Amino acid sequence: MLHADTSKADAVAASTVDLTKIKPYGDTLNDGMMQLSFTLPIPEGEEANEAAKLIAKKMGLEEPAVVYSNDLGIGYTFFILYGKCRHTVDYTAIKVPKVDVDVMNRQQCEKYISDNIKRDVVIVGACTGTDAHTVGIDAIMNMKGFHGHFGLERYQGIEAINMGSQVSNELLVAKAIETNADAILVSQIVTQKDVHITNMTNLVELLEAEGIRDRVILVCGGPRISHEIAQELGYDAGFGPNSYAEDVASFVLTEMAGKKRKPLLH
Amino acid sequence: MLHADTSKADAVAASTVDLTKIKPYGDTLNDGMMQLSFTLPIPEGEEANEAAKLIAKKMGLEEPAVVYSNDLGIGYTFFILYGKCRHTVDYTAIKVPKVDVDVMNRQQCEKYISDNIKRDVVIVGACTGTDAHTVGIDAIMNMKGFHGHFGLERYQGIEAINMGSQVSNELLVAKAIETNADAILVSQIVTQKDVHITNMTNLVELLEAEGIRDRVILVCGGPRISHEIAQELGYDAGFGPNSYAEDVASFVLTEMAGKKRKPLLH
Amino acid sequence: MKNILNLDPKVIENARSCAARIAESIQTFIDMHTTVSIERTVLRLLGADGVNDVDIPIPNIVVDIIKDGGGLTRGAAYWIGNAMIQTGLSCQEILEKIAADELDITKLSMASTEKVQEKILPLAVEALEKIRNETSKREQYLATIGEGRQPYLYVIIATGNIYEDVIQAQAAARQGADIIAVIRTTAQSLLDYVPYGPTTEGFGGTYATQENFRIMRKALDEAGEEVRRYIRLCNYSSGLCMPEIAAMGAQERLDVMLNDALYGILFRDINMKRTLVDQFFSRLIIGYSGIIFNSGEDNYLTTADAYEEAHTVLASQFINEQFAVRANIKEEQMGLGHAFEMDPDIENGFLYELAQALMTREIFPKAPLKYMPPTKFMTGNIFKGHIQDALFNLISVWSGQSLQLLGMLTEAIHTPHLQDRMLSIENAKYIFNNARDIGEEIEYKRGGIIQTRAQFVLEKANNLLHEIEREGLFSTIEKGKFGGVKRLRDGGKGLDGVFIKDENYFNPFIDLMLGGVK
Amino acid sequence: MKNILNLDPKVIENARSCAARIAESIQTFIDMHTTVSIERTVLRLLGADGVNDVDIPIPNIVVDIIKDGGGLTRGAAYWIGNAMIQTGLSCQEILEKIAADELDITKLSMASTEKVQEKILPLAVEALEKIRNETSKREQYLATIGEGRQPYLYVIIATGNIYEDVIQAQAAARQGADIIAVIRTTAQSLLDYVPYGPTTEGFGGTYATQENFRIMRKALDEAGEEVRRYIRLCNYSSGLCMPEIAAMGAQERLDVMLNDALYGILFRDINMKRTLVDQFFSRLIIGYSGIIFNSGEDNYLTTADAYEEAHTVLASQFINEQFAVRANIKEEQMGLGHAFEMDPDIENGFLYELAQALMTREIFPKAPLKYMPPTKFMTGNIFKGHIQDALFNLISVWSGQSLQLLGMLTEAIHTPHLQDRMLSIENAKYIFNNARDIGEEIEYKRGGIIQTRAQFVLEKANNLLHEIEREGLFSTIEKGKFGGVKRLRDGGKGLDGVFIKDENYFNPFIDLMLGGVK
Ligand code: B12
Ligand code: B12
Ligand SMILES: Cc1ncc(COP(=O)(O)O)c(C=O)c1O
Ligand SMILES: Cc1ncc(COP(=O)(O)O)c(C=O)c1O
Repeated sequence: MLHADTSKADAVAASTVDLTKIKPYGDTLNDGMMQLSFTLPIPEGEEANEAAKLIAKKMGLEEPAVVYSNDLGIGYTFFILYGKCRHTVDYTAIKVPKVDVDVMNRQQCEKYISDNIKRDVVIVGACTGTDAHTVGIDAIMNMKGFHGHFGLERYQGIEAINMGSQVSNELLVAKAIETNADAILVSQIVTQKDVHITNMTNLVELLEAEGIRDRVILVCGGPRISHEIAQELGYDAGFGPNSYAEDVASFVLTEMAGKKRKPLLH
Repeated sequence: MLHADTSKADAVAASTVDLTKIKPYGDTLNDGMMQLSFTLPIPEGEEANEAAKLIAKKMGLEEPAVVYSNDLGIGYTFFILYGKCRHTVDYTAIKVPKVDVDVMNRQQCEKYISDNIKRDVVIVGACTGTDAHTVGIDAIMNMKGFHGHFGLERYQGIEAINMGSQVSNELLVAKAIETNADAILVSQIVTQKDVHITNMTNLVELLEAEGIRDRVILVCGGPRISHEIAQELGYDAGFGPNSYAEDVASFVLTEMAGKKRKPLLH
Repeated sequence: MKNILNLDPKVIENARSCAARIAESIQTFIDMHTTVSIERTVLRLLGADGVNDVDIPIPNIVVDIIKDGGGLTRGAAYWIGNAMIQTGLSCQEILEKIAADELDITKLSMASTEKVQEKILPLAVEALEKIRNETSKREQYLATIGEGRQPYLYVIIATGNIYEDVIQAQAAARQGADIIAVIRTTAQSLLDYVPYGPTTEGFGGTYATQENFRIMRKALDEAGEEVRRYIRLCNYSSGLCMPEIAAMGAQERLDVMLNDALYGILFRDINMKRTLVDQFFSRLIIGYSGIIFNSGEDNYLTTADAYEEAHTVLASQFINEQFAVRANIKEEQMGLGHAFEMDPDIENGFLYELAQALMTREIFPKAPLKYMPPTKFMTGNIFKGHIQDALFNLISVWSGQSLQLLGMLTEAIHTPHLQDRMLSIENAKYIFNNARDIGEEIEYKRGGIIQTRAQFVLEKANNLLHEIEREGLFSTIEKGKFGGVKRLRDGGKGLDGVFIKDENYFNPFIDLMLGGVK
Repeated sequence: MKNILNLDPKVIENARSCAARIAESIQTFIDMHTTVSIERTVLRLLGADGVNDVDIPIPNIVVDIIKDGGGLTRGAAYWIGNAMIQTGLSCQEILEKIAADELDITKLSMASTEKVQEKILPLAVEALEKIRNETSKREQYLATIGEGRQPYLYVIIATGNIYEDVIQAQAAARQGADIIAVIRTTAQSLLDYVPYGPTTEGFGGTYATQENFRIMRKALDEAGEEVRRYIRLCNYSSGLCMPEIAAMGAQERLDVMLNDALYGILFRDINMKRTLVDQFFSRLIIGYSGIIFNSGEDNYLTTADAYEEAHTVLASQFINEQFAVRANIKEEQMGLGHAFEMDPDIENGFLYELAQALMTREIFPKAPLKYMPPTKFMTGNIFKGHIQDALFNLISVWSGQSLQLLGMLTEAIHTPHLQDRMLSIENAKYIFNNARDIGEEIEYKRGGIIQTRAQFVLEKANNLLHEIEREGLFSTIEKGKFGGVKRLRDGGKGLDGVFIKDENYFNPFIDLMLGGVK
């Protein structure tokens, strides 16, 4: 009667992760637990909860539980649901394309220019299309920089021209040609209805039409930009959230030193 | 140049819902938008984000976007992700088993007893097993009730015996026999590791072993109980969150009047 | 709330009178000018509407003709009135003929200004009467079905499709919203015309068109009757068509309009002369029609630091107040803007935000202050975002804000989804009710963090105002004092639409509305 | 914080002395009794550990033998000491022989109490020295690596598997937690023995075993050294083995223990005599070893209404304080419990919660108050839950609470997942930092909602205490005054383990610890 019903026999260390088959973790390895929230265009009620669970099951969630549901005022219902994901992913097989460069700090960049490039580097940047968000491009280009990281304007040996926001691709290309730019920086913050894709593709087409795509280093950035997407669109590099001037400068300088490009003007 | 590029031609009313193919709604019908959060047992980084997106893709989410990720301190990563679900559900085909009874209020229940049953109805209830949560069963049985709905004790013609919490199934069955109960109410709040399933199954087995399963109305309730699960476990009805005494009373009384059961004692 | 922060009334007075002088000096400039957009507005008020067969709005066609004929400096009203006299046709008939290219009104012989005034005045009075009808409808609604309690729950709708907008707006009303702001599609502010008809495509917002206003107004009236609470409608009187949209808003009974020249200058690179002149006429309309305007100071804090630059917000509020006074706007319609935008990592940031909000309320006691949510420091972490919004809501009910633009947990991700809006309304309702009377309950330590901060910000704002007075508003903007953004006085969009008025310039509405004809 | 609520010091004094009389009258009862669990504790302190081949713990075997031999009323220490004298064996050897069924210590001839005392005292002193070593280790850690700032971030871990618990506890420490409470498996409190060894299966918690304590203590020391912050460990000295677990906690350097007879009576239906007697001895140990105890008043509000029954919490805190005083516990170790449990729909509920928290702080100025999060009104709506927790955190930093048991957004759903805990720590860190000094900044309107509420609750608590004094604590509980739960004095579990002490009863630890031997 007094037997302690603990299982000393199983008193083994918590099992180790199999990286080829990772699964969500709630409070036990591989329990698969996930939280979801979503809305369905059907009225609140038990049938609605059932519909929510069916969706979850189709997604591969086992034991889906609707923990909250609420009418949204127009016969639609909001759900919070927990369930156990049965899918696994092979983490060891994942390869993410990344900007492949050793990041130098400002001083190192400046030294790199005087050692390897031996002339001023011209960089033109803008937030293009109808996008009016300048904070991102300013963070990269303006003197002040961002989070204590100075912007490109501050770098000796770099001439940084920030055209601001709502700049048309035509104007940007014209400015690049006018200043004989080595690199063009494009910022895109608004991504609704994929406006950024259309706009960024258009810039590449313009540069190609002018026959100068391979004479400039073309870089884009923004909170929803990744290096992967940048490459898909034909850019040389893409920078996401929390990028700093030194990341971009390091890339541009290394790239310039590596491939000798024909300058835009001569 | 001044052309208003609005599309008057498409100025049709927002499309109507096809109930045979419902999909999550973000801000446009059938956009499929869902929010997820979960943890993966892999270190923060771009590969982790990619793994999160791969899981989402396997779940049938298109354009998955990791909008936030954060190290959890032990080389695991927390993600918040949005994506567009491609699954649909046929809402019109959903049938949820429900306690099938016209709910009467207290006065109607009392009248029903004096009109149809013509004797006192005995109901025994408890929160069983190791579960110590009495608030739920108290809400149903005690005088005071819950949210302004009086409990069964208050009903004329009902003798309500609330045995409290941590009651063993053996004790509950013994009490039911002793009091010649018409119905047994079981509350189960703790559901961790499915203790409630084990415990509730055990009660049915006990009643069957005693040969009295069909002589009592067996009802369960709790925040994770549904009528469906109750029926699967061999109960006559199950009540979830926000149930009140009148729901249970209506069910028990109608059931008693319907099927004439042999009393436990005689 | 009586001097709970121990602010020096003399400093407030000093700042206010300094702002008055700043506004007055710009007013002199304003009074000398008109713009294409003002003249199009005059035409709209006189009944111009619709587009021609290539979708050019009638007001644009007419104004362009007058401009090309070199007549804009006399005012469009003169040319219409003159045409009526010369042709004997009605105003509507004339507009139709111009659109059909059957009449060039700049080529007719010219009556005297007095004659024209006589002809136009009845039409103008009639136009204002229509607006007053809408104003009465609003008053009637308020008197019958009533309204929500302040702080009003103010949410945005931004699907891009007016019909989808309607669904979401009605949902929001049922969930508890008091004000629905239909966000305008990206960059409409840069269009020098107002699109026409109902629209179903926009980026991050829906076109502001008169038909869209009408559709939404009707939907909200229905919803309001259902929930027994008048639901206010908000849109933007801002950008190159600022006064035209104000007129549309007045005609369609909008209740709140974002209206701030400074916003356009700094954040849309609209020419400062153009938009300051436009702003005056739009504010006249807004004031006349009982609309609450919202100024855009909150935006400064998205580019400048909210802790460091708090005083620029206050200085701008003082100036905006004085511009409003000059346009005959009542204090009760001055929705001065400010925001909860400090870095959430600041120790005691909550106290600084509280100080700012209490101070603003104390300095503008009757103004229906518009309080904007955290946006800049919102991240993809929707859980943390939701509590940032909760603190914002707490400060709002505490300091007695009026228009609470609800924060969305998904601010850094997408324009609000249906469920995001529900959660944000729930957030505000919970906090407002749970801390309803906190403002009445609490006093502030003399010389404590809160009082000291408020006094400091007021002092700095006063200094800035004096600097602006010395420097002139135009130069101040050129130096980047607001929002850290520099704009040149002859730069930006729309300067070519500004004209110096003739001595014979005629615009019936200015006097009528300034006179406050009721 | 000096009388910011304008509470009447005389009422506080009156309530406190009344509680002292209530505790004193129970103390008379306590002093006359011992229990099986107390005697097992004595054995544990003297070195009894381990289980026999059918998993029965040695302390249980020995006490059962003494009890069956009718000797428990003299105290287990007597029988061990006597056996040492009679057999010449060491204490350990005797315990081993009993376990192996090779010796019946109740059948030996009996030495005088004095002789036995002489034999046992050195062992008891040595046992306490071991505990003091742990206490010094704690002090040393605090002096070297330091600790987090108050309110401490206190989180629960409840995987049921000690090794999984360790992973999550270390994660929590790295995320910023200051205190880790390992939740105990469902219903362990009803076991009249303490399980043995490391365990990997539990329901909604992990077994409290000495080995599990050791494993977790080691893990937290490691984590603490890494994050340069001492991480406190918490478990339950509660249920039928209350004093035994206190002893284990003292030996394994636990820092915080939930310990409250009232909780066991009301929520676990443990017999009131049994657990009050047990509580005294467990508190002696707790006090001696520098552990902070946590009382369980917060639980009342899960069954009773937090607004209506707020005064019962305060009354119980006064009583718990007096019980602690009688067990020689310093104020700095009195983690009196209370909670943020009012219905979130109450208008001005935030003000009432604030009043309660400020009042508690003011009445128990040095106590490391334990503040419990919203649980009862948490729902499956994790988003709303997260902001309920945010308001709770705000009140905590505002009113200077000490141990902040962090609310979890998933409270109504499951025991915390790894990510839930991270979000709750993030919530607390944000609010604590962002409103750090708010308590210093703010004063309360005389006669306002907050002051009036605090005065009212104090007054009612004082009345209740006087009623309890008249009625007796046992009858008060029988009437259901606490948490709305009625319990009979001879009902519940464990009464059969209570014994009236002999005049020769011997327990070396009571005097040693009461004397405060250091
Ligand atoms: C500030 C702000 C504004 C300000 C902009 C002021 C200004 N001059 O920039 C104002 C108030 C004017 C504004 C207006 C609008 N905004 Co806005 N705004 C924001 C807000 C709050 C912060 C953006 C920001 O400044 N982030 C800080 C910077 C430093 O981060 P960042 O841009 O990501 O930049 C970093 C990296 O991405 C990278 N990077 C960025 N660009 C580049 C370029 C290169 C070359 C490189 C290497 C790196 C790089 O480096 C930077 C530093 O690390 C966001 C919400 C949020 N919290 O994110 C919404 C947000 C971006 N806005 C939004 C919208 C829709 C609008 C409007 C279109 C709304 C409307 N219909 O009126 C308008 C119109 C503007 C327009 N046409 O673009 C949406 C976009 C939705 C989407 N995904 O498409 C957001 C997400 C808000 C929302 N939930 O609706 N906005
Ligand atoms: C109050 C409470 C306690 C109190 C209980 C006091 C008491 N005497 O009841 C105390 C503090 C003692 C407690 C302790 C524990 N609790 Co507790 N507790 C809660 C809490 C906060 C509220 C539950 C409640 O009272 N709800 C209100 C009632 C009215 O709702 P209800 O039970 O759902 O009942 C309604 C319906 O379900 C239905 N219903 C219920 N029963 C029945 C029966 C019938 C026949 C019918 C018809 C209808 C019906 O009708 C009711 C009215 O509408 C929940 C969290 C939460 N917010 O839900 C956690 C929670 C239930 N507890 C939990 C746990 C794990 C524990 C412990 C086991 C923790 C531990 N390891 O120590 C302990 C031990 C208790 C035990 N062995 O059971 C978990 C359960 C997790 C799970 N799903 O398994 C929860 C969800 C918290 C959490 N996130 O961890 N708890
Ligand atoms: C005064 C004002 N006008 C307009 C806007 C935004 O609209 P747009 O930039 O499309 O004019 C804002 C944005 O917050 C504003 O504050
Ligand atoms: C004092 C006290 N002891 C114990 C517990 C819970 O543990 P159990 O019921 O398993 O003893 C609590 C719960 O909050 C408590 O407050």
